[in-house]
Amino acid sequence: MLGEGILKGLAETAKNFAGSFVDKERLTTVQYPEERLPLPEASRNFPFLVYDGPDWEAGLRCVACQICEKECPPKCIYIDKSKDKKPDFVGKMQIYPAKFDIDISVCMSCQICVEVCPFEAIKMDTEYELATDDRFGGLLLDRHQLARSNEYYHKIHPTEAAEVDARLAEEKAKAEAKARAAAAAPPKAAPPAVAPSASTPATTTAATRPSVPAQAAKKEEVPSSPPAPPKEGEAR
Amino acid sequence: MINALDQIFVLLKHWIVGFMPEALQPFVGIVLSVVAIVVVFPGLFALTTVLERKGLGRMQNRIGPNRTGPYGILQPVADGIKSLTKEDIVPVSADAVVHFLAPLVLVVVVFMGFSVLPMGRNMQLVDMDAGLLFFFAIGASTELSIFMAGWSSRNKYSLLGAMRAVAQMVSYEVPLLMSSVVVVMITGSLSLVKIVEAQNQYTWGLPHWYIFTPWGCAAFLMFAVAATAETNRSPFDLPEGESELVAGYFTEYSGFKFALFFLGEYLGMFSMSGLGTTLFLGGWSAPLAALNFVPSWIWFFSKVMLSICVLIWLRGTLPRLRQDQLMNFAWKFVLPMTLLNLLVAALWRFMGEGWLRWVVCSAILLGVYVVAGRTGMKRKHYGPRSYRYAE
Amino acid sequence: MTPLAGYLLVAALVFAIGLAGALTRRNAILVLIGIELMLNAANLNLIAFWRFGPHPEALTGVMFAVFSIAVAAAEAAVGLGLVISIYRHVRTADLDKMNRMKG
Amino acid sequence: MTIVFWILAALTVAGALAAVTLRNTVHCALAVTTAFAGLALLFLQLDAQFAGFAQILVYIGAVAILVVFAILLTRGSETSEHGVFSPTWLAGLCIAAAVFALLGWAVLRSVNAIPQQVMAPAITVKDVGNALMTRYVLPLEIVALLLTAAMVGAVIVAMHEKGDVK
Repeated sequence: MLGEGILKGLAETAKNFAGSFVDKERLTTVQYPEERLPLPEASRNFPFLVYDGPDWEAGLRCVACQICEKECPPKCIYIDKSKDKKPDFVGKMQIYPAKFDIDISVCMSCQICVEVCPFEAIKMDTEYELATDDRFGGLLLDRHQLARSNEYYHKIHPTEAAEVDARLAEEKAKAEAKARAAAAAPPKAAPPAVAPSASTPATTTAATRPSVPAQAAKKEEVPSSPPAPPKEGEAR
Repeated sequence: MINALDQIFVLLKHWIVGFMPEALQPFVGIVLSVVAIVVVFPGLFALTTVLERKGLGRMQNRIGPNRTGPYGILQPVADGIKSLTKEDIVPVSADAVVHFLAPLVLVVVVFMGFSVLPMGRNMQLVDMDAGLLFFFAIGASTELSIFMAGWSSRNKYSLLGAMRAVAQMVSYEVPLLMSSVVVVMITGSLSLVKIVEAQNQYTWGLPHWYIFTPWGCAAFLMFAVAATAETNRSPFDLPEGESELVAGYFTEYSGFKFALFFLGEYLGMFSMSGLGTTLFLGGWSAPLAALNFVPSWIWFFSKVMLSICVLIWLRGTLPRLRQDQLMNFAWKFVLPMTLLNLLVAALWRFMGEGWLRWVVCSAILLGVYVVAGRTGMKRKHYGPRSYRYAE
Repeated sequence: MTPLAGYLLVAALVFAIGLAGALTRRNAILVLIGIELMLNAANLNLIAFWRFGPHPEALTGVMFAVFSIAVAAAEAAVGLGLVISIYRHVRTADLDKMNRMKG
Repeated sequence: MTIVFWILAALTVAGALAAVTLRNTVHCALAVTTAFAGLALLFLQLDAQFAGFAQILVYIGAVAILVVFAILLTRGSETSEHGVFSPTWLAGLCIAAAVFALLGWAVLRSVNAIPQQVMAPAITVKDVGNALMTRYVLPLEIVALLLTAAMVGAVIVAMHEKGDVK
């Protein structure tokens, strides 16, 4: 009969209406500022720079190789190289970014900078409450504002950070073994042996790159790695 | 005491008017009544918005607004402040004068409809001889303000929304009138006060409301459908279908004018509910003779709010109709049924007292309803769409 | 001036304005509007005569006006239907351009 | 001759004047609605409740809507390049002025002859209904037939012709 469906529908909504008062399980709303859902581990929003150790300036992993600046699709990364050098995590002398700015209003959260970075220096943050009451100021974040500790990285992306740490530790161990071997064979030749490998970022890239697909079990890094080396080759 | 409570507003008005000089008294009396209407119904509007949002939320297993004030009851205040402080934008190409006039005309016209509704014993602004006719004449004028809004905005969505709204309102005005005419036939008066008085009688403690007769029940159902369409409520909310037309005819309105349209829409809903209550649900009369001690205006407003709740319930349940379904339903089903109902009401009138007329009238209405519902509203199965030029 | 004369003058004025509209406008719809105005002016006359006439209880004036309103509604419906139908043929609602018998 | 009458008369005449002089067709339609409303109020002022409400219901509720629909369907709101008045507008204006002069002269000449009932007639809507169903039942039926015929006719006239690809 005409109108049967309407009655059925009305009964259904009435059931929902009454049920929502009785059964708290029905209410799916999360009261946002007070309650929050845990973020999925793969969530990402805006890049940050990782540093090791207590001092953010000394511990920055970034060596100002400018690959991310070149790869960035909306060109929102601005890097100035430093004149002097400082030792990186393996102890090699590297230049460091004197200026590392990201324009937050331009960034599109594509994660390409993270994928191309050979030094695991830039990662994606999960912070999403970025609203301010200032419309035009504070859009260009400098390296101090971008710096986050490795512990923070472990907190937001535990699995990924553990992999990265393992990789870095392996690299460091390899470098140390190399240094030890160099020190053992010709005691005086150690500094020159280190120097060529550390002179350009590209050599380090070549050294690190192959280890990435071999080590990384994470699927998202595997497809992104093959296209990266040829590009670097062109850049050189 | 009970009588005083029932007539409290009337007495209050007389008391205030008593302070005025003789010459001003009729004028002040009218102003007081108008002020009461202009205060009470927007207040009811504020209440209804939060009720609607909470109710719809619960039907969708959500909580609804709960931030402003305890349980979100101050939400209408927040909405009001927001719409008052928002920038009032008039599109450059819009027809400024008509664009400005449209919301005003709508709200003024809708307010006028309340002037004939009896909201309690002796509580009506004017007891007009042709009250029902006045109500429909006023209701017909809202269409023009909607057209004005849609046309003056110079926006395709607005114009489409306005055309849809006007077409829909013109189509559903016919069944609306036809279903109300039945009541006039039986009562023998167009005055809404007389219609309520005719229903304010009791046999065995049960009221003589028209909804409790076969023709009254049928007329009430069709009146409800037509009134829902007339006030552009879901499921007949095609004129402002958000998924198709942004906001329909008031797309280009912002700030306070938008709020006026919103107010006009809800006031239209109230006046339609009030009219339905007056015609079929006994107006201000109590549902049981034993409950007559409760003031009459409480009954009127609780009936109106009850019908508003049903409208909200319907909105939470039914999906929007398509334009052709809407028109087919109006012209091919509701209108013939109202015409049949006219005949049934005449039959009822002339068959005299007794159980026979109940059986005959119910049988005719139910039989035709079932048959017409089976054949007339048969679901059409549309094949894949074909294009004449695109392929 | 008596009240009736006032109403009759207003009706005459509205009638003349309607006539002027019907005679001077190009658009067919506006010509129809002019005709509607003339009919309305006549209605006002009828009702004014009924109100101030000798036998208001006979209701002749009001009845005439009510029937005239009904007929005017029918006239408007058919007239506007014709305008739309002509517009489909000649793509204009301009009366000066509808000067051909050939469809 | 109350002040209400003058206000309503001014409203009606202003609406009618605007309706025939404005350039934009939709504005004309809205202005004519004002004139209709003014006339309806004049009817009400003349104690003809039923006629007044019927006027609002039919003219504002239906005819004005029909007119704006027709305007939009014929793209009438676009002002034509030849101007909105016909070439023979002067002649038309003269005829209208002559008609008004004649009517006005007739009214003013007979001002003393026309009747002056001042008492408001005690006519209710019920009386109108009774009269419609008794004395005027034949005209009522004829009007009903006319309206039906007009409706069918309007639908047929405005209907797409078969094979008309537009």
